[in-house]
Amino acid sequence: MTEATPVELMTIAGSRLLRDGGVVFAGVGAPLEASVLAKRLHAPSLTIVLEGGSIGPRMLPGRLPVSTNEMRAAHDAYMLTSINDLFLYGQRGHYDYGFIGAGQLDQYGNVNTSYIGDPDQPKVRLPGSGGANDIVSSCREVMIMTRHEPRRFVERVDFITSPGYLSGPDSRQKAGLVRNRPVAVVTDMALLGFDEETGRLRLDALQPGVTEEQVHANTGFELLVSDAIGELAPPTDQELAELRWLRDGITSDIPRTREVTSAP
Amino acid sequence: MTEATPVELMTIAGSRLLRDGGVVFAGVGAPLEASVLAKRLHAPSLTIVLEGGSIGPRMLPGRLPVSTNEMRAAHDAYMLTSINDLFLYGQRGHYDYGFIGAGQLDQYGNVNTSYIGDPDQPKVRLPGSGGANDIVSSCREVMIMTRHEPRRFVERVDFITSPGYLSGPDSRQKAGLVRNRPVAVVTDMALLGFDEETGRLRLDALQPGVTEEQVHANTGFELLVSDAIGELAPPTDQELAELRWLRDGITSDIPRTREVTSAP
Amino acid sequence: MKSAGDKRMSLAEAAHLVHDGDTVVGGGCCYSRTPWAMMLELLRAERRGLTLCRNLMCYESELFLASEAASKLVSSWVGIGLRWGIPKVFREYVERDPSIYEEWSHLSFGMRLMAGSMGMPFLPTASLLGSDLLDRTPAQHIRCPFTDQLLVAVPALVPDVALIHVQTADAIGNAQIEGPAYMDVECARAANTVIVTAEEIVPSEAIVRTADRTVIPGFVVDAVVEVPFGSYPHECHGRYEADFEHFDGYTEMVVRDGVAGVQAYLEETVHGPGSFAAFLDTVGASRLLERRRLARELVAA
Amino acid sequence: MKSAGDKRMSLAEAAHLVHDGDTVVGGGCCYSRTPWAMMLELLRAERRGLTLCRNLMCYESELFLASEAASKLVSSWVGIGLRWGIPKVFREYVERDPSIYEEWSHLSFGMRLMAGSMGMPFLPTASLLGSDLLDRTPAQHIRCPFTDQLLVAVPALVPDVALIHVQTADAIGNAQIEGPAYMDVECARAANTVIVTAEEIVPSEAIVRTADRTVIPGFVVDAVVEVPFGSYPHECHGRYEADFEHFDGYTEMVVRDGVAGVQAYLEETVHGPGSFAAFLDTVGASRLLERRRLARELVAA
Repeated sequence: MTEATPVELMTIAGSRLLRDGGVVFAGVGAPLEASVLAKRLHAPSLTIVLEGGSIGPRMLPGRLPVSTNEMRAAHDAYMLTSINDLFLYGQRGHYDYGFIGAGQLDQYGNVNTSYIGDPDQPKVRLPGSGGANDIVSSCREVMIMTRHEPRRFVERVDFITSPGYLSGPDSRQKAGLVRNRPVAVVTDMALLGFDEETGRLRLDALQPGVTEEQVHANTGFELLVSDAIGELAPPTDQELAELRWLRDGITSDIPRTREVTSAP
Repeated sequence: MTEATPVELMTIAGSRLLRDGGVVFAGVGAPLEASVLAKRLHAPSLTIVLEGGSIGPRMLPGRLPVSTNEMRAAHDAYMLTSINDLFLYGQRGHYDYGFIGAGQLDQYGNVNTSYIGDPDQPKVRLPGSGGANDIVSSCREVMIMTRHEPRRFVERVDFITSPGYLSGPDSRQKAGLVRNRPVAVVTDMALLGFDEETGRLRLDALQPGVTEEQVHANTGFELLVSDAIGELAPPTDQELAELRWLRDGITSDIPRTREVTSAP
Repeated sequence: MKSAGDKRMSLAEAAHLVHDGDTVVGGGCCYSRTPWAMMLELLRAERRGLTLCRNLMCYESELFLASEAASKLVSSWVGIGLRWGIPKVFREYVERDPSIYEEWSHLSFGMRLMAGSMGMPFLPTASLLGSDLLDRTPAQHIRCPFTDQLLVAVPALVPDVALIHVQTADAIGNAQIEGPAYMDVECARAANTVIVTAEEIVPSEAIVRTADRTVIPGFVVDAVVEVPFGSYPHECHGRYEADFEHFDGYTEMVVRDGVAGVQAYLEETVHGPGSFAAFLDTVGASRLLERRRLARELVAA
Repeated sequence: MKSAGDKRMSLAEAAHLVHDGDTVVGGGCCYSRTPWAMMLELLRAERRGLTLCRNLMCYESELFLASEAASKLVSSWVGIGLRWGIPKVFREYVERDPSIYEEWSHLSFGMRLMAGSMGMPFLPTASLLGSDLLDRTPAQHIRCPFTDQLLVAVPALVPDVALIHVQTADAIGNAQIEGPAYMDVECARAANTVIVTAEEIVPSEAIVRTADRTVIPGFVVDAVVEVPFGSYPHECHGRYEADFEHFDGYTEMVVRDGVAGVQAYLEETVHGPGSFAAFLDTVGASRLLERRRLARELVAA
């Protein structure tokens, strides 16, 4: 088994955060891969929901979706519904986890996927919110997954597409975001949590082989630090094999766990 | 062919008001029968919609629905949807006609199907609005069908379940009812219209053999009178035979027109 | 977080999810796809002080009032159907004390459930404007912040429990409806607890093969009960027609004996038989099968 | 009152229902069930000054901008998919003048269409709260009249025209969708004019037999056009997968040549062939049939 890539480290760490029996609204890419991996390994009754209206899909290994709205994302779903319905289940409070990516994020977990630079004279136009703003406004526990790079982890985002703690818990409350909260940022270098008093990001655990200094060097703001920084367990061979099989559809030597369905 | 009963007279007169190609939201009973009759005779492309979510049904003769929500009301429909959706097409402005019955109505076309007497100490509890209030609030042209009896045609209804002109066009406008209007009341004695300046009911035409005096005697308020009162044409043998066949499912000697479908 | 596993149980077990004083909404419409078996089970379990809500109510209205299971009803219309008129005992109760009945229009009632199902505390509508219904409900005037149009805001209805009867569901609660959906989806999405009874429980594989027909996802459901003929004597689209003769018999009893007639009916269909299956036995197989035949004439397979 | 009769026509005829300056909404989502054939027809007909709206946009965004067919876009996300990123020419246009792009979140965009489809001038949502999106759209804060909860009101979107591609419709416009419905139903209900393209036009009898699968009623529809492979090179659920190699080719042209690449693509797929059918001929039958095979692997019949 070749060593885990940074994206694989991040994806596997993310998958471990999802408890069995929950409902996760996952964005395309690493969050979706983490969710599918969790479902195949330790969380067989996890329900994955995807933006395009897909509830409870099971992915065909080697044919992971390129967008969350296409047929690949609907494969073996329990329910295929409308986009509004899918989001409104979230607004009603039915989703335990919201799992998104981030173009740029700041110390309060605010995410920018709209404009780099001044929005009136932007340097770069990004793809936009899609469902991310809705996910962070509604899913009970919001988790963000992104590569750990200084250009992504900035003091203050240029544009708040998807609010985290804004400028602290009070400001989030005042803005009307009273029913849920951001809980974690998973990267290829670390697992970050939120300090509940300040709403600021805090280093909770390191990816295997990563130092605290490396994390700070790659973070463009002053990152709080947990009293007891943990170390994330390295990916198991099973996790890696399963993830690669999902992505590439090519079997490895490691025996794969078969998916357990919760239904009769 | 035996003579038309009062209800048959009313139903046939009502059916003639529906133009081909329109969409009619019909209440159960005479309004529904009038709509089905129109569709079988002069308005083959009339689309009937019913409260329970049925769009474009064709009734099975002899098995007309007893409520507008049941299987009989869904027979050969183009679309079976939810109740909210069905009403919201109306709120969006897609229904040309709303056709309802009335327990009690007054000179402004306000309908009461809730309480006879003081609503806080009622003499009689009636079934309620059902969809009637929504129909009169949304369908472009509202038509009401009811037997012509003094106890039904009262000076002022005890309770406005479904507003007509309230106390005149201004009051209707002021109440926010700006997108549609009541246009006709069809009874077993007459066809009534609305005076556009006062919003009051006006005698426009008499059923065959009925006198103006008889209408006034059966109306509990001062009914305006058209400059030129017309006389409704008597039911044709075809109309009567078709209506009875629909109701009873028993064929008569008169050849029936086969329903023309507008679709290939 | 609701269970994501097998939620199959009996009617009696499901009745434990409903507590005295709860606000309970029933699916279906009038005498169509009514969660009749589950409603009778609540009467058998002698729940008390419920607020029973349903878009159009049939004679369950007076079964719940006369047995004291419900102390309040919320609806837009109460009747049995053209042929039988308004339930007599319901009328008597409301004429005695109108405050036990909260009256809406069909759409405004529906918008209350839709608000609940959207996680919103209110929704706007153009219904109720100018009517006396507006004054007798918590609904309020509201103006559009963009156009200043005068509208009505209705408050969300978030029932404690929704009772839903469907044609098919799997063991984890994914449910499919044939024919009109009525307000069942809004009920299931708005309520905090959802009990689904189904004509048939099917393997999840069957649900997956027809996933675009699933209208209630398992994650909102708390209980799944297989109850064939679970709407009888009411109808279930495509499966069986309503038993109009049963309605005739019921109406006769109640017109003759009032509340005592309702009690006698409950003795005959609920307490006497002791279970819904035993009640169906008193009806007899041939009578049930005739209802299936009549349904097939109306709904092509 | 719309026609209740036969609405079948050609793509070119349907294009006459769209006028310069109209607000046009497209159904589907990103590269799924896109009304691609009809969109290309609008480009062929050289419509100008459109406002093009779609919940998630694919590279039609830059086809419409670069050809000057659209002067404004409204969406929540613009991209082709993970593998190809954000359309380069779209980016250049917006970076030059951000006012040509109005940005919403996915749900708030959806609630605008839902408001339109309900005949309401606004709807409330809990999305956009606290975000900078709120300041750059006409959305406003609103408080619930019952609970005082702070929410966002979004204004209705009532497009002049909706373009919808479905699997099946009848000649009068009753339409059925397989797989996720995306926002197509809201689009069709909100818009003043509705153009439906369908993989197959089926007899009304087939619609009647499966009436609970009909999601767009004929009375909202103005035109029905039969267009097999009408979403190609995008996908149509259950019928054909997207042509990712086609996307590769397109992206290569545009990354290399910018606006000129877009023009070249339009020449190749729109103006050169002269009709959608002729464009499909340039693709070739075997390539199309391979897309069908790939779809069957994903969606069991």
